Amino acid sequence: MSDADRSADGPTVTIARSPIAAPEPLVPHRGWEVSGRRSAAALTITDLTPLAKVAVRAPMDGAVQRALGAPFGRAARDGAPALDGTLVVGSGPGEWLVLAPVGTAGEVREQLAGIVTEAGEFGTVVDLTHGRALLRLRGEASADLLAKVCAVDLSDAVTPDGAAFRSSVANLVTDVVRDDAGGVRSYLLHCERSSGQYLAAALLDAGAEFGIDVDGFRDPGI
Amino acid sequence: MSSSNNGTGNRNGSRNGHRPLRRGRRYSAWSLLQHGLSGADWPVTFRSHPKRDSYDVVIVGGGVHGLATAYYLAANHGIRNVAVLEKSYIGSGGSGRNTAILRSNYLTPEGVRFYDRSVKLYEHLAAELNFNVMFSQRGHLTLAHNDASLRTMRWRTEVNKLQGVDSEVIGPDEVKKLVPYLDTSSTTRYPVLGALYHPPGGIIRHDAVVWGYARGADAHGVHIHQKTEVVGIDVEGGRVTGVRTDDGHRIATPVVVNCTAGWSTLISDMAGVSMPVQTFPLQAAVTEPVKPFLDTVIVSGTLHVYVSQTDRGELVFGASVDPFASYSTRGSLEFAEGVAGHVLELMPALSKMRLLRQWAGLCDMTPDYSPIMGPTPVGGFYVDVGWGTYGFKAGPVSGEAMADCIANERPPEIISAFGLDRFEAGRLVGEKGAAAVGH
Amino acid sequence: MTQGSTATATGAAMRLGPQPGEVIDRNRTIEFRWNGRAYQAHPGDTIISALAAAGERVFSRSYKYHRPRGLLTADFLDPGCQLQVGDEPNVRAAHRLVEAGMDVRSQNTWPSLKFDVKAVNGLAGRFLATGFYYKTFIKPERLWPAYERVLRKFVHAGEVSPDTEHGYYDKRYAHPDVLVTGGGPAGMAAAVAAARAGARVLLVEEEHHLGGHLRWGDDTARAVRAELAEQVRSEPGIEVLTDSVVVGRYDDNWIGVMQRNLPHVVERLVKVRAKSLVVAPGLVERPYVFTGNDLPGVMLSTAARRLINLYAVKPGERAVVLSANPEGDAAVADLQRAGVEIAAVADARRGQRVVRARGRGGVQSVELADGSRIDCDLLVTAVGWTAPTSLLNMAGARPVYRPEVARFVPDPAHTPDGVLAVGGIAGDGTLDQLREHADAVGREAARRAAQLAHRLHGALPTRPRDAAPQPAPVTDPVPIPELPLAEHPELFFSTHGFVDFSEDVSSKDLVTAVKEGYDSVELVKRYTTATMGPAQGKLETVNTVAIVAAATGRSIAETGTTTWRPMYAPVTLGALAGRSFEPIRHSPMQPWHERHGATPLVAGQWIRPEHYGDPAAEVRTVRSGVGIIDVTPIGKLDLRGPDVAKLLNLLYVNKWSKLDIGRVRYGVMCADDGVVLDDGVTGRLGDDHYLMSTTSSGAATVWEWVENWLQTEHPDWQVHVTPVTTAYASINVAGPRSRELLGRLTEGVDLRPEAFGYMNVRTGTVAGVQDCVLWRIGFTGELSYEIHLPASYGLHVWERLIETGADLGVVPFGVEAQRILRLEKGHFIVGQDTDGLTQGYTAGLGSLIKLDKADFVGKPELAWQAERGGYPQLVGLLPVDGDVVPPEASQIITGGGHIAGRITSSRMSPTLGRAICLGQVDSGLAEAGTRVTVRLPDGRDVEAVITAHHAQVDPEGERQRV
Amino acid sequence: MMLLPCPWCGPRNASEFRYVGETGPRPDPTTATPEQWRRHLYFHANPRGWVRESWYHRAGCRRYFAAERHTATNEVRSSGGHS
Repeated sequence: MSDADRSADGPTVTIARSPIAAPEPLVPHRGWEVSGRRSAAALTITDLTPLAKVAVRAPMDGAVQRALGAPFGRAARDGAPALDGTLVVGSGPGEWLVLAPVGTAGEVREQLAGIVTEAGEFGTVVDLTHGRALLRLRGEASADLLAKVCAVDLSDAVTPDGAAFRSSVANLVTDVVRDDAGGVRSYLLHCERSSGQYLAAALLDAGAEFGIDVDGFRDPGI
Repeated sequence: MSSSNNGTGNRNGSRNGHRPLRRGRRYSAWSLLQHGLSGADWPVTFRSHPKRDSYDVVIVGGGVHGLATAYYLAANHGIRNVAVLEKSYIGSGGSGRNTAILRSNYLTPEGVRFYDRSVKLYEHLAAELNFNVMFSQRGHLTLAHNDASLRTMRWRTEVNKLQGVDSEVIGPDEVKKLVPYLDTSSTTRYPVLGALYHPPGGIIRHDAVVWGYARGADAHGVHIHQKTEVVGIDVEGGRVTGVRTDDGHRIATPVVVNCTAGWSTLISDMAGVSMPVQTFPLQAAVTEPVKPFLDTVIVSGTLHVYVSQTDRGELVFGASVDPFASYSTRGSLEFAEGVAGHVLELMPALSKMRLLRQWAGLCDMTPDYSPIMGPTPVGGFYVDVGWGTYGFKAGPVSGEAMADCIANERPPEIISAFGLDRFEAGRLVGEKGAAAVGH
Repeated sequence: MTQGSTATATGAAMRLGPQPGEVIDRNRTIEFRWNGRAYQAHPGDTIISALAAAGERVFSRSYKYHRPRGLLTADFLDPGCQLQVGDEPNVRAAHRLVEAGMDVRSQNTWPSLKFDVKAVNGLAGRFLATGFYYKTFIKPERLWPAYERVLRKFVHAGEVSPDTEHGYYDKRYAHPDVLVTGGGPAGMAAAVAAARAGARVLLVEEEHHLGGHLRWGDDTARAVRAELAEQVRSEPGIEVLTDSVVVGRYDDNWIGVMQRNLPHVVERLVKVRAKSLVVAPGLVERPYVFTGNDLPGVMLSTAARRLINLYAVKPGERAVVLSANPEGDAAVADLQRAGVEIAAVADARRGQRVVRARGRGGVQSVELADGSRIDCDLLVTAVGWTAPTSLLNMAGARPVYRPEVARFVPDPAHTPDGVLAVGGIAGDGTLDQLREHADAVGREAARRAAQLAHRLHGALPTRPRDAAPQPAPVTDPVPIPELPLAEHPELFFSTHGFVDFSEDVSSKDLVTAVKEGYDSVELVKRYTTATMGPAQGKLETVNTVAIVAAATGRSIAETGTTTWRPMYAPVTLGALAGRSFEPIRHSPMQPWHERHGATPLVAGQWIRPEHYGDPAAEVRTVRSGVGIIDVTPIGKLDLRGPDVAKLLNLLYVNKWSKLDIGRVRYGVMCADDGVVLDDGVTGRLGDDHYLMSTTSSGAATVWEWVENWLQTEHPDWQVHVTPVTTAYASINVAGPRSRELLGRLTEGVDLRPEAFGYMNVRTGTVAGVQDCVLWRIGFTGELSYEIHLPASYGLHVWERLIETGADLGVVPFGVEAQRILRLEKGHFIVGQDTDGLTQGYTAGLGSLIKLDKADFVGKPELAWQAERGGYPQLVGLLPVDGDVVPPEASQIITGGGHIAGRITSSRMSPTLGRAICLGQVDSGLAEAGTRVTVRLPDGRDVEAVITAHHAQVDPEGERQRV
Repeated sequence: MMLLPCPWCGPRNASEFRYVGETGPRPDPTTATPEQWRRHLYFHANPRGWVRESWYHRAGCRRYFAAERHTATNEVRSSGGHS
């Protein structure tokens, strides 16, 4: 979008952008500029950066963990009742990342703060919506693709559905969640926002032999 | 200290029954021709001897440092009743595992002076030892890929020039002229912004240096005991009295010199001297030969790689030390992957060359990337250790300085900055700044 | 050189009729070029089999003596069959399959393969003996470089082209339970057994087809091959990689596999973490050492059998066979069947020996030990085997020599649990015995893998907590039958001949080396270079050891082998490098910078704008109006918890107990050796909430360092640290009109100086974006605000600042302008104005360091530094001639060229119109007003004066406080 | 490549970790002599054998932990919390 396209007057409309270049067509979605491209390929990559992402820190194996429902290493959708529609990822020992629909970060943060307070433990909540880039790989070949850039064993014996781990992906520290969708193998990957474009490009390159394609953003919740 | 040795008296025991050596048979084109025509055998280069019960000096470690120390003790100071104890074969440690790069373009004045002396000794070593060590002064380039390393190159250059050492910072175009295979375009991930060019640097035949010193030391009466491991050092009343070896010998001696790399902590521990040293593997690798296309030595500190091409056409690669301390010399796949990736960043046309062999040596790293040389709190126990990744470059000057230190019982000026006491005194050497762009 | 377009394609003079085991496709013919002439081949042919079929027998010239060399092993190892193919050097032409249009050339020949001028070296051979380099060219010293240039011309190898494209190479990881290296009968049987026991198996075969030696065997052998191959095919748990080779085994069964036959990529390195490794490389046939053993026409029995059975190529017309084993006998039968006349069979088991081969350009006759001389064009030798134990050695096993079988055998007692051996490397026996052994080993490998998996996977956090526990694996080891070792006569050499064909090292050279005192096998290797060539010792090592043993009077067992090191097979740099994975980082404003002509600066992983055309103009605009800079890479740590102040007091040299909410403070961190580590400002946003900034390059280090203090020294402190560097886009709005610009876009923050003073922090809305953090700080020395805003809105806010400030003349400025501004202001940069030994007081931090704090990191060393005095100091300097900017790193010298300091930063100041510097100087020179001499890189000396402040512009700091 | 058993994540490639090295207790900064302090900073046991050392799981859980490793074989026999 060139500078000339902008109007100097009129109310300020804030536009949020993912760090990952989006293929045409660009469409607005709840204040974000996202790709409206649709792909029917067997292996796809989707930029989910607009989703809300809130980090929680609290003692491992304590009341907060019980409320969130996901221990370290696992992701869960059936966490606290207040967190309906979210995916709670046990991303570190005493560390969680809660993924939620676009635009809900504020509510989720408050709900989580409530959980922490109720637990009576030393815990903190930080909104990282703008701090992380988030991608979904979807397709049976997604494990073969990941096996080109990640040294962790992707077999069911080690990382079954619901597994969450942090490791090096294409030489970048990346959080990976095995999150099969509709019986199809799928992975969520998130990394520091500033390296999002790098990670997406590396995955597209590694996926070329499997016919990977970009599927634009849809708001399926999480 | 004076020599108690009878000099040349015991030289007649040559195993093959040749006439006694006079500093060995001279090597020359003429003698080569004579031998070619007559078919006669060459004399033994270095002999084995039975162990004596005592020596004036016992040197632990039969690499270039130990052998050079022995050679200069005999040649410069007349101290000939010297034994070099080597647990494997001579040159089997760092001396035979390094990438044979020589240079003197260090960062600190004391470092530059020291290594410059070493390069000077190397330049005349073939003639001194009558053994062609094939010192090939084809120039040494340290590439800068960012402002910070370019600044360090300039720093080194300016210090070098003030010490009379030939160094200059050159631009990408001049670099390209010296190394046409290098990708000097500005669009690479690590563009070449310039380089520290050091014409006296180059490569040498590392084994030949070991054998040349061994032959020279042998000719002066030094005993070289291979396959002899030191298992204990006797200390009485704060002074060294002898060493014990794995074949059950006890050798009495007032002076023990620790000239080991990779094992310096273990040997010093035997004398009760603790060390500010951590041992790390340093890996290297060699490719199959191709027709020579690379004259200069290329180093990139940012990419942690150095490359040279031998007279046999092989490319020799090295990198920084392994990421964790270890006594393992097994080598790693990550090293091979990393070095190949970085070489191709620099010279993308080499992707079809093949890596043939990789190996590792041990480096004793000190907190300030500078050696530890001279006496220790234990009387008669000297160290010449902590060489990090620079040991081979310093072989001749270390031998010369350690011999001086032992003969005169005090460290000569050229190594005065490198004493063991500097760590507790908080007087670290400033070479730390240049270490990131080493080799 | 003749152009092939005019030459007739050369046909197949030596091609036999169809053979039962052949791998060529006779129905198709392809054309390629050899030294400029066109040749024909069938798909499935190797380059060498096609050339041999056409009657060619000389493929290269040797290293030192330029002797003609032909086929020896007819496989990957063949030392005389390394050729240049297009721009690829040293291609193993007896392994590489012909492709249509290949341009194949011989290496190391001048002017041609048939007439090689350097062959005169052969005449001079007696003078080029062992170690001749070391013995000559010593004096005069000045001539050595000239000699060396000549030596380099003689290098025996192919060429690399500077135009070679870096192809698409690739990598992947694999986690099989069992990795089997070698797809011969034992490897296949072991793979099948392991798979049937439930293991996931990766089976790797170096050749193009599974089967090993069965492929060139008799009908029975081929039938067994077909049966085993079918079993492999029908096991879904087995993945087969052919034309692939295991290059090395590293710690914890980390194994590199080079895969070569892929559609999408040139080559792929598979990095395997195997739970069990089954080593099944078979045996390598050993050449025999005798005079003339390198003549074209002398070949191993396996080479002759491969040529006949796989490629239907007749190896010669009239043959002598030296046989010590059944393989040699089988070669006799194959040769007869192929119509080769058998002139003589010398049976080594009955003491017969070959002592010499004669001929020019190829074998013409052979002499036996009994003095008989037989005319022939082919000599086939079958004198024994070498076990290629490299992978076992890499796993720590030392092979032991067994004289009764004339080979080194692995010692299973010294092999780790995860490594097992099958097939020829483990022992001999009938095919049934080998299969039975491999079957048991395969099952045992699967059992051990399952045990290890149980141990490793049991407690993984990624497995569901409520999942059924994995079944306990079988614990009883599978009984493994003993493999017999077949007796074999010890045959290594009869007369002097070549030991290392690629290095041109003869047995005479080895003996000479021993006599000269190089009397251990390692010294002999280094002195002669035997075993150091491209075959990596697989052909040469045992003969070398045998000859050294004979020369020293020691046994072969006492002599021992040299160390086998990775690579097991040479591997391309392209495959090792794979795709380049070098993460880079961009700020949200990067698209704008690119559109507006920013010159990119690579700063670690970040790509940043260095300037937008004219950095000096950017500086002037900041000093007079307003500029904005993208400072997103500044490290940011979100600190929360009741103990943050304690943490800050520990990490910074200054005091933090009394920082009010809404205030920011500058701090410096030193390590425990007192050396300056990092600096930055930290602000207090709430009761228990702080935001810390670090240098861009120090962000990761400081975070890990903070975690280290918290986790290991103070695990009881309640602090949570979250790195938020890229959660915020950071923009510094700087210049006298920055308040005015920001005022137009900011809501909820009172920007008036009395409400929002210097060194304060506020949160509010900027350009409609909520939750922005605004710091009023002044790295540039001007009134300025650093805005940290939610990163997704970075581009939006940046563009709004540019648009809104158009009438104020707002410009973007880059890193270079910032460096100048900060130098004018005298702020030092950690790592540029300080180095790895610069302690706090040297950096001029005396007023900041609070030695009265109970403890902080680095305190003892800093206290001793203060007490000691006499340290170098960071100072401001003004060159007397203000037009001369001494380049950074210029040395400050005193009489006699003694170094007394250096310039650490220098620029022409656009504000002052003169050169300004920071530098470190010895303590005696640090006094304001001292004149020092600066040696410029061009050798000139200039004078500079030490100034009272580091800052040359507004040292009192009035401009930033307005 | 050595497999390092992270007490939190399980066995991972050594390349995911940053080596911290032998660590001893920090001497009391108020009473340590320069010699004691610098011995703490600079000296190491550096044994050829078993050593207790500290690692940081940089690409994983970001936890510091101690492990006992044999410096010649790289075998790791135990790992656990820090100290």
